[in-house]
Amino acid sequence: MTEYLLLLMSTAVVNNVILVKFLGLCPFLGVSKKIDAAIGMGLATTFVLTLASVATWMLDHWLLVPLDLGYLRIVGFIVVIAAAVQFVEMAIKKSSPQLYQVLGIYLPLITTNCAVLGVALLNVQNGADFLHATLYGFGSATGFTLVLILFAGIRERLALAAVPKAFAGAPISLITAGLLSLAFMGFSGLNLT
Amino acid sequence: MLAVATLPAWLQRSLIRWGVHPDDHKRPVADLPVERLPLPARLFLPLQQHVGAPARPVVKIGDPVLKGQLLAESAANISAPVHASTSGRIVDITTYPAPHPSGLEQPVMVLEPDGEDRWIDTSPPTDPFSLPPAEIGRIVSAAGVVGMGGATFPSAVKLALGLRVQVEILIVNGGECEPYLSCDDRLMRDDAEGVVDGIRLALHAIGAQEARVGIENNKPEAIAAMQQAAAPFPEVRIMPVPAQYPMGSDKQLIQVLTGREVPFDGRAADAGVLVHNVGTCHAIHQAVRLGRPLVERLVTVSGGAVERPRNLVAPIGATAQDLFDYCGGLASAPARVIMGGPMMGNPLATTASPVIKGTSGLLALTQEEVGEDDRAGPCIRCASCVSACPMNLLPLEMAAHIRSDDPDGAFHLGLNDCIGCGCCSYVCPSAIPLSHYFSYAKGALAANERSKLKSESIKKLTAARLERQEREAREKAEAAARRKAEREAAKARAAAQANAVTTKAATVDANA
Amino acid sequence: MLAAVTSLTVLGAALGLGLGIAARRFHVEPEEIVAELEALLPGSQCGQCGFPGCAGAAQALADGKAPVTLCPPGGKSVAQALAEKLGVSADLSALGESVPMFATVREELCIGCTKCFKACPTDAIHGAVKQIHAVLKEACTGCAKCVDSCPTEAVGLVPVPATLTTWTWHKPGHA
Amino acid sequence: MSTLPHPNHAPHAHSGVKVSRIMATVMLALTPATLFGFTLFGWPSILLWLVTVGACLVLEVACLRLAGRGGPKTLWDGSALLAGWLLAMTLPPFAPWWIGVLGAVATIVVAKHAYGGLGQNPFNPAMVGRVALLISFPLPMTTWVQPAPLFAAGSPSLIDSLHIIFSGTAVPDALTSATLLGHVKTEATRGVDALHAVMSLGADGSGLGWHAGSLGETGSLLVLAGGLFLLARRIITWHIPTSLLAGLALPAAIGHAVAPELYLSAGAHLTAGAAMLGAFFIATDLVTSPATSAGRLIFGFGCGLLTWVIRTFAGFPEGLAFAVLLMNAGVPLIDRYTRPRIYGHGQPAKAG
Repeated sequence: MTEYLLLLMSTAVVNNVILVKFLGLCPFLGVSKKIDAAIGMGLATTFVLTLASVATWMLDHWLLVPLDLGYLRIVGFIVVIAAAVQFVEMAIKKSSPQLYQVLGIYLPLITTNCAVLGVALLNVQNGADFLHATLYGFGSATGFTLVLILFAGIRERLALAAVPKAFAGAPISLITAGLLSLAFMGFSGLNLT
Repeated sequence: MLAVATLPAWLQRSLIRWGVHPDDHKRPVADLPVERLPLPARLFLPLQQHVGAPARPVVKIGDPVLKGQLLAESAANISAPVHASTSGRIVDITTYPAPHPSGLEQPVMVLEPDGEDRWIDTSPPTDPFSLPPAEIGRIVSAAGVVGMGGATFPSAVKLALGLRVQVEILIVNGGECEPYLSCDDRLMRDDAEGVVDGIRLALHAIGAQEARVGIENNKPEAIAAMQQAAAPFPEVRIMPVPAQYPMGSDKQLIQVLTGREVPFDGRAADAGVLVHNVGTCHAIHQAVRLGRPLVERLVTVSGGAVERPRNLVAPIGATAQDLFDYCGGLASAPARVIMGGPMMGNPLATTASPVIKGTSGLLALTQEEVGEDDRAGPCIRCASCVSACPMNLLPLEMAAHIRSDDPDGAFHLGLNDCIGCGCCSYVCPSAIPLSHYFSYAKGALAANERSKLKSESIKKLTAARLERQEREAREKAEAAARRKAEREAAKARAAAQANAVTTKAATVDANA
Repeated sequence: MLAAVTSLTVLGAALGLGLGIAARRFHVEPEEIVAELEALLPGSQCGQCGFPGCAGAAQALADGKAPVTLCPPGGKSVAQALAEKLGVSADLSALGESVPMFATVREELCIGCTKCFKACPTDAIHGAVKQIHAVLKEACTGCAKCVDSCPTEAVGLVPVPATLTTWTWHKPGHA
Repeated sequence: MSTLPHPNHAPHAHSGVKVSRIMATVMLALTPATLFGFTLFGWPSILLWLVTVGACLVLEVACLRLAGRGGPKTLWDGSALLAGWLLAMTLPPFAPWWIGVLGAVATIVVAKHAYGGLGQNPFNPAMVGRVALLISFPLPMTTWVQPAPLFAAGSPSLIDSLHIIFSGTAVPDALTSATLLGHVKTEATRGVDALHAVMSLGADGSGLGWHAGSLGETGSLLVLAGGLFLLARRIITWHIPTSLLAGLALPAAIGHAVAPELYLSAGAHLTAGAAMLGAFFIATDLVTSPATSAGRLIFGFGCGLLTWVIRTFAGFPEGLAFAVLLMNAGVPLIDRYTRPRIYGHGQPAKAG
């Protein structure tokens, strides 16, 4: 039990997918202008990432490894992830038009969210078992959501601040992301045992 | 919720978590006897001195009038009549600078006093308490009484509402929390009996059981006088409240005296209370007992730039300049001239503007009193404004949205709940004009609303025009069709005749 | 080789089939966005935006061919409403502080030709043949169609004057 | 009759409180602890303080000029001076001059003026400076010295000090020491438990400050006094200091009660490191803390808790700077979800 909790903590905070592994930067900068959109994006990503971790684990262990097709891993993963995202998009469009309006064009962005593929590949690299893979996906996604929402909060405030012209927009967002990353370095070496 | 005013005095202060403590600057003016302004050469009586529709004139240029005579009648459900402030002659009906920061002109009647100050015949009822409540309201309405605290809402409309919705408590606002102002203080000290009588008449008019008079505890003389005057009447409770700006705001006084809150989308009556200012109660007393309409009022003339500050009884329509002149003129060039108090009062564009029914004070403030005219600095998010705001708003966030051209964002944060008390601007260490931002945004949103309404009505007009054009086209087409049909018919007839002829001929032929 | 081709084919086919079924099941009618946009526009069909009437403008907006600030008579409020509907951020600075205007007829120049009368999309100009025309302030959108139609240049646009009820405080720092 | 000047909106009165006065009061409250630190660590600490504060002021002027807002008023609001001062309070007293200058760059240029200057920055400038230094230059940032009072035998003279600060002469080995938190951390990696680690350092009433540390660390009691002064002057409210200290002391007390060999006591946590400085002067920074009372309680508690977590479990001996930055990042969210109930509304105003 403790082990799984630690795994969650470690993937969410210490080895944060955005701030430490630098994955998923496009949605991090793209969908962080409004807190509401960030929350929606975070939830959708959490769902997809967990789902993708599970699906790719199954694909890897039940198809690619037995057939010795490791070289097809990236292609196979991309296909599975793209299909999962498409499915989620359709389901959301039907079940929650409001959420769909909020996420809008960003849902397809999850397809190309390198965090999703990255986490799936890291799972293989780590040789994780099924439960570990699922938790790793979920923990990474939680960390992604946490940082995305924090960042969106700051950006909403920055939108009202008198940022100098030279820094306004993307530059100040990147500086902020850097400072956020600096703050998260406080967790480095976190050892709960 | 708890009614703070019912608790011991030492507890009250610590339970009120909003507001500010400006220097009150009330004395020595509050302790000086009231003087009467001599009649000026001309009086300028605006047709609109109240919330609602402007009054409609009933006299003509050149008409002689008596003091208290009706000059303009109430023109709508929410409106109030205007009476002559003295006897004399109407010399003009024109436009004149309004007591308003814009300095725009508004319609006025110009009255030239004859110096006799002769009252019109009055016939007050002998026992007003035997009259039906609605009748009191009618007298008050005819006397042109409006909220004298500055809100200038027609008082009779409020009384009628109170009677209709079964208000339980009448709140009487003797807070007078604005610095400098002491006209209500003076009124309570000098004619507490009149005020209490007005309160009892108002109670009768709305059918409420209890009146609570909130008076800030920096006016001990007024509290004592009112307590003495109210002693025979248990239904009138005098309740001292902490001196804390904006205690004299309706919503805050209701909260402190009753523990109730006025719902954001409702009126005081929805909380079972009705609020009248002490000045208004006094005006009700004058109207009902003496039959005198509202033609004069107490005005505090004060501020560092005034030579001899004092409280004056001034006729409605006297100009600000008349009052300053009587008080020895302005000693130095004032930094600001204000109608009302320094926290919420409006700056005047010109001292030619007249005193109206809602004028509680005329202040000429020096730069020293106003504080440095600093350019606003950046917000340091100290949240002083948050703790000062009596409505629990986040002024700093609202202003940030407005500054970034997002008044809607401020609206979602509660811009419409802002009562404009100015506490936020008063405490801001960066001198950010927060209240100004909010007035601007409220104006911008109102203008938006107006343009939306206009575009809707225009849409209707356009639709009507299209329909008209279609109808015209249709009618034209129908007419054309009719004509064509007629032509066809005629042709057919002609053809038929010809046919008949031919048929006949054929028959003939056949027969032949 | 065969295993790789087969497995990817099967995988693709299975997922494609799944998505196809899902697309059927979760089908949603495309929104009637054009109609909604048209409802937000003033509907005076004045043509100042350069599109054929408000319906054309709505179509152009929906296609992303026109900015939300396209409607001069609508001003800021319409631009904001459109931006909200379309989910884009409006650059309202492009509109500037355009003051509301209305048309006036200079009586000494008016010949009573009724051309403006016919051009007005909101019936805001009243009068009759050979009579001086008057403008109803409440109905005028300031679209300037009448200005162009007048043969004697008797019609002009003037800013709507502030009154005590419409006067508002200026924005702080922008006196 | 006279026409009056352009109308100004109400109110036509002001409380007289100004930003520059707030900053000056905070600096006054910081003075006793600073002077104590100066006497404790002598000339090097004074020189480093001067360099850091001076660099901050120079950079502030430069940035304001660049931004075209170079008026004297914006400089003398004192915010740059205070940020530099706070940064200097958290540096090792014998650190070389470039530490102070680079810290000032991170503080003033990156954390403050890139965002538009005073009031616009989401992160506490002094803590950005400190964290950037700590991560970039771990060695000089963790080389602490024993107290070497001014004019005491064995203390560096002014000349020695100039060498230490400006020409990179190594600090005499005899003087180097470790802070309590740093010592416990290094001992733990060697398998020595917290109780023995504390004893081996010979902690003798560390609250009195006679031990290694930064200026702000050694003068904890004086910092506390300064903080109470600020509370009395109503510059800060009680919410953040109280909740921060509670957030730090509660888990520490529980941990210590469960396993004293693993966890330091609450008392040690409160007096060690930058706890007091953080609680009263850093976390309470007006610009980067929440605006509502409830938000301030959450913010303070979070700072305290994260400080304890980082001190106890993570790689750095002192975590307050990280904790403050982490909570700074959450301030917009905290503000958004702790909006007070508006008068007359059943519920807080809907999110905007």
